[in-house]
Amino acid sequence: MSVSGTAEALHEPWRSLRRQREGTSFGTWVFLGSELMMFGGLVLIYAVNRALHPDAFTAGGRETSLIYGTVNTAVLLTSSLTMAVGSEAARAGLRRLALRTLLATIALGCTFLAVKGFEYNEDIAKGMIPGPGFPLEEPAAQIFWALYWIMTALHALHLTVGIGLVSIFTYQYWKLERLHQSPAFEGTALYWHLVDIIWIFLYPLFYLMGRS
Amino acid sequence: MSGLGENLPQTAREIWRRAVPVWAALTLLLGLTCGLAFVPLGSGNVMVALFIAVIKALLVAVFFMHLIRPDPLLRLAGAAALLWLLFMFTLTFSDILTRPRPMQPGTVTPRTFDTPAASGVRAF
Amino acid sequence: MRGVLTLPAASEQAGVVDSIVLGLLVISILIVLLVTALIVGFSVRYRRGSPAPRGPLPSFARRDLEMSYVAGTALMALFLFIWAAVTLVSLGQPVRNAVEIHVEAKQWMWKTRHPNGAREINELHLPVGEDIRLVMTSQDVIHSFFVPAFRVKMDVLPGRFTEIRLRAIQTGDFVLRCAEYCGTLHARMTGRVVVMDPGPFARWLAAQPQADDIAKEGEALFVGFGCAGCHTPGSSVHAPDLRGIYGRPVHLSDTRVVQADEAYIRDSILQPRHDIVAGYAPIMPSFSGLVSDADLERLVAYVRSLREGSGP
Amino acid sequence: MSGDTARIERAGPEEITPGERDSYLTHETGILSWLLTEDHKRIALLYMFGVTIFFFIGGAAAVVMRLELFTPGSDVVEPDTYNRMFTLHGIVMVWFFLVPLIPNTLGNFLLPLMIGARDVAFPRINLASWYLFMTAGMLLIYAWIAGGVDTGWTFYTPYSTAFANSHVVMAALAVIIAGFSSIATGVNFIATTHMLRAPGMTWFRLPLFVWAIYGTSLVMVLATPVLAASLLLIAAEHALGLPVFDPARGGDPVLFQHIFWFYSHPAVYIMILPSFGVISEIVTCFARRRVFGYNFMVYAILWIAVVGFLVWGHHMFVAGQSLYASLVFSFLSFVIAVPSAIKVFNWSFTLYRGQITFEPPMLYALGFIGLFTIGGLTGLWVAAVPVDVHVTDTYFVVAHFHFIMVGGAVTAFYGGLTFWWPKITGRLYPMGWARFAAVLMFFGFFFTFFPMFIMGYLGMPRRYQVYPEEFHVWHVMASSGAVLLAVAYLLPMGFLGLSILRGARAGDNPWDATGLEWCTSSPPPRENFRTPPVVRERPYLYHPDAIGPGHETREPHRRQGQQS
Repeated sequence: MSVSGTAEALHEPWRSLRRQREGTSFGTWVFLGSELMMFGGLVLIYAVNRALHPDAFTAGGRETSLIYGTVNTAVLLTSSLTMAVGSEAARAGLRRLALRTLLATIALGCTFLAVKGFEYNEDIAKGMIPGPGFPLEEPAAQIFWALYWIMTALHALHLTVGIGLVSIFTYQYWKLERLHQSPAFEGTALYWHLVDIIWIFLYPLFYLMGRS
Repeated sequence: MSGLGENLPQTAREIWRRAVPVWAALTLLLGLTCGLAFVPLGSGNVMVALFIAVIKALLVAVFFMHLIRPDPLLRLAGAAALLWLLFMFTLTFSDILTRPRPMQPGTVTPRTFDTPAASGVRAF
Repeated sequence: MRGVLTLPAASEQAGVVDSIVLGLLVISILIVLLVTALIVGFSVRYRRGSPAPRGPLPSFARRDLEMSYVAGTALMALFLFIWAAVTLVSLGQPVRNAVEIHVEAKQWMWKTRHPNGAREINELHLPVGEDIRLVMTSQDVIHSFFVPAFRVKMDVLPGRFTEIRLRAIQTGDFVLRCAEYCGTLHARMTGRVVVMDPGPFARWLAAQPQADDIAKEGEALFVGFGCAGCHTPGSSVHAPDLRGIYGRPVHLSDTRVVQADEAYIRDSILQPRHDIVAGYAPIMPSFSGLVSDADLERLVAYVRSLREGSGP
Repeated sequence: MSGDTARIERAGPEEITPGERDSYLTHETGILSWLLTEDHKRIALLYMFGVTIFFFIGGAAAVVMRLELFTPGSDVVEPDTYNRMFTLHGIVMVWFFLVPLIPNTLGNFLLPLMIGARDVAFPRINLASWYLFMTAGMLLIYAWIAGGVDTGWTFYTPYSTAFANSHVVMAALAVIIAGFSSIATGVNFIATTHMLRAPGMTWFRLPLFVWAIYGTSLVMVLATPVLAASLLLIAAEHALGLPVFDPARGGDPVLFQHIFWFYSHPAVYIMILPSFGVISEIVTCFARRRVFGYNFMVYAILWIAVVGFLVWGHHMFVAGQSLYASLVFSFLSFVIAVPSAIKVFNWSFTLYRGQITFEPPMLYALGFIGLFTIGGLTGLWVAAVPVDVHVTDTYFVVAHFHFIMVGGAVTAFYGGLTFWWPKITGRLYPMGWARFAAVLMFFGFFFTFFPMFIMGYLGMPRRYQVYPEEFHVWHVMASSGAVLLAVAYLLPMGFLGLSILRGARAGDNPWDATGLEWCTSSPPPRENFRTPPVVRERPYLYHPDAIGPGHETREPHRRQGQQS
């Protein structure tokens, strides 16, 4: 690790790379807090409606695809593992390991989206779109499904952004345009883990209701 | 040079050794929560599922997101959002749970809306 | 131009609200005067070049001063809160035997209905001195029932009931406005509230055409929806007898006792599993989503009309 | 020690050397050097350009409204047009003018300068946030040209989801994007304040403006995402028919109001907290006094930033909220009166035994204190539930929040602008005109909005295009006052603009203020400080510790930073 590498990774207005890394981590955390509030607001809507219409929500929850949901949870948890290893490896300067795990992360993220696509397809085939002709009798089950679509889609959007970020940084790293000291890896990893945490909560809310 | 200094793992082996047990625990918990969902516990099902979700989230936050490192600033940022979520939930539910029943939504069906699309046949 | 600064206080709470307002006005004026005096006074006295002595701050102008206005503001706020809250709670006490009048809002008109079925549009006749309970719902968007002379306002929402309790203390015509933005003609969604003496009011009420005796219509629905199948005495299904139920306390299976008012009857039709009467099985299906608001009112009116020994 | 010696002593070589050649304004030239700049000072000016455009758009909508309301009948525009106008006015003024007004212009410019940093923590994100803001603005303008939005800025469902046949989705999207711009700014400022303070700049040596911006950022970061969530649901329900709030299916429109106000009430503090900071800087400088009760001022800012999140339900006393919740929210709303009182009284006592001069910023600041006091006191009225039941959704509330947001935030912005204009441009403006504009703004504002309290109490509801004859006189007063107010707002744009061309050189520290931003040249160089400053003092040391300022002479005050 050359001194010049350190200098190149250092950007205005920071005075030291260490401070810059701390700053990036902290800034990302603050942003993640913000993201948490957004999903928190949606979970609040879910919680209130569930409190008002427990039976309808149980009935609605029975119709989601548990298999797809569980597989996707496993995929995402694994991607968090590769992401964590990838960012640590980059920090330690282990280029091969970092590139491999980051690529694996991208692949797992895409797998998640693909499985999600199959799942959406099945949901649509079952007619689980709120509106006239909705298959469930309880009116409030449509609220459950409306929230299902909005929250999972918003999560998928976040994951897509995550895949984009990891792809860009991995490419730059591979092309030697981005140094391994760059704080971007740590920042992206934090974001990726937050997207994972959000899914960890969406999973019981949408897939585990009304199974017993 | 080092990043944040304090005994961070530097070899591939060490990095994997720190991360894989967390992942294993997460996967185990996933299996557990999925299985428990089929055990009839009444309202306990939700509690159990959410409790496991909290543990999983903590695992990710503490180990993958490095909250285990002694940096009070990061913990503060994480805790702030949780505290504010608490504000939001508590005060909203202070309304929802204390309304008299006629003031809850769904008491009457507004006339000009389309009849809700219940596929069932009218029972009479 | 009518009186520029006059707003009649035509309901019981109007006076109460006005007295709080007066209190707030006095406090506000005093504080504004104090702040103005401080700012103008200091600005003049300590303008640049004035001979006023400067030097260090006197000992009282330290933490003590800050603490005193923190404490002062806090106490004032607490006092105002308690005053307002006590007033609010006392105004919100339910009253027995209030006349229940239904208000239905839609873009952009008010419809009202008296207990005997008399209907009005954009008008509401009230007897002076009687407790009134307005039970309100909307057919479309959120409106707000606002009678400035009564100092009452309450949003009228679709899908639920909200209510206003009031007692008019002054006869006359008062304006009714929609206070929640509801679309194109929001500003024209106005009406009038006519408060009359009991005698003239009774005459007015009796003179109204009651073409639709809603309890009668409710009876047809009672049969049509299949309620009669179970709730008739002698039915093979074990269901509560509804005769004379209105206004009586009902014992529920979870040991609660509730008053069988309109809201209870309505709930029992829409969400029968919430309040199971002691000794009965939770077998009644929900009619939520099947009964329109208007039909629901007719059904409730019918159940109200059932006396002991009459009816089904 | 006489003032003249003090002046000479301060005039080190620093003050003479820098020409404007290497200031941030001139070290690069060309339009691209502005559009791709990562310099917080230039981004601040970009934001100033943006908010000025939106100020004109929102102002134009207000002009249409005041014209229509000049007479009781409907004679200028159709009802639908009127509804679109107040919606436009609300959306533009809240999200595209007031929210970014002080934080993104003055805050962006001054925060790094005041803490002695070279730039904000993430300069590129700072630029990106401006682009997000402008994109959102374009979307909104597009929605407006395509036919407008008629939901009111509050987007209440079910009107916005099922009944409004206007460009709700586009407008909601614009607001969501503007929200993300706001979040980016907030994250940036929080990270900057935490990570980039100059050596010696401890938390309790921060100028109050920095504290205020920090508190504001906290609110931006924690509240804005919830707005995004609520408007996302509205857009989904309107465009895709996903019925989260549909009453016909058991949805709860009041729940929307809860999460909407969870953002939109704290948003009021996004607008007013930075003003507190601006006023504290100005009052101390022109009273030549240390701020009275620095610690309490800081606690008050933090108190407001936190408790501001707990009071949103006072917008919903008549919305169908439970009695219990109304009582809780009423109590918490009264609690927030205390820090506001601390602010007002501490400013007043800062004047005590000072050496006061009445430069234009000071006139704006004194006007602010008066208007904010009235706005804050009427806040007590609307926190008292029985009174609020009567006055909510009437012009009383309109007057109340305009006193806070316009009488407060906009007045403070003009005060701040005239205070830091010499630093931003290096030029002085005609003081006489500026004093006239400040006084005119105070009276114009008063005549515009004070009558609204009265007609609101008499029962004039908000958002009415036509109204009964009895309110005519009040509306005429308001409309006439609005003319004065418009002049008072346009005038500074004129003389400030002219000052860039013909104003006298300002010098580095025309007001003899103590903050770090006055240590560097005017306008500052690209890197803010030619040598990194070191801080050894608390802020506002306008006079020696135990002694107040003298009668005539400017005291030997101590600046916060020294450039080694």
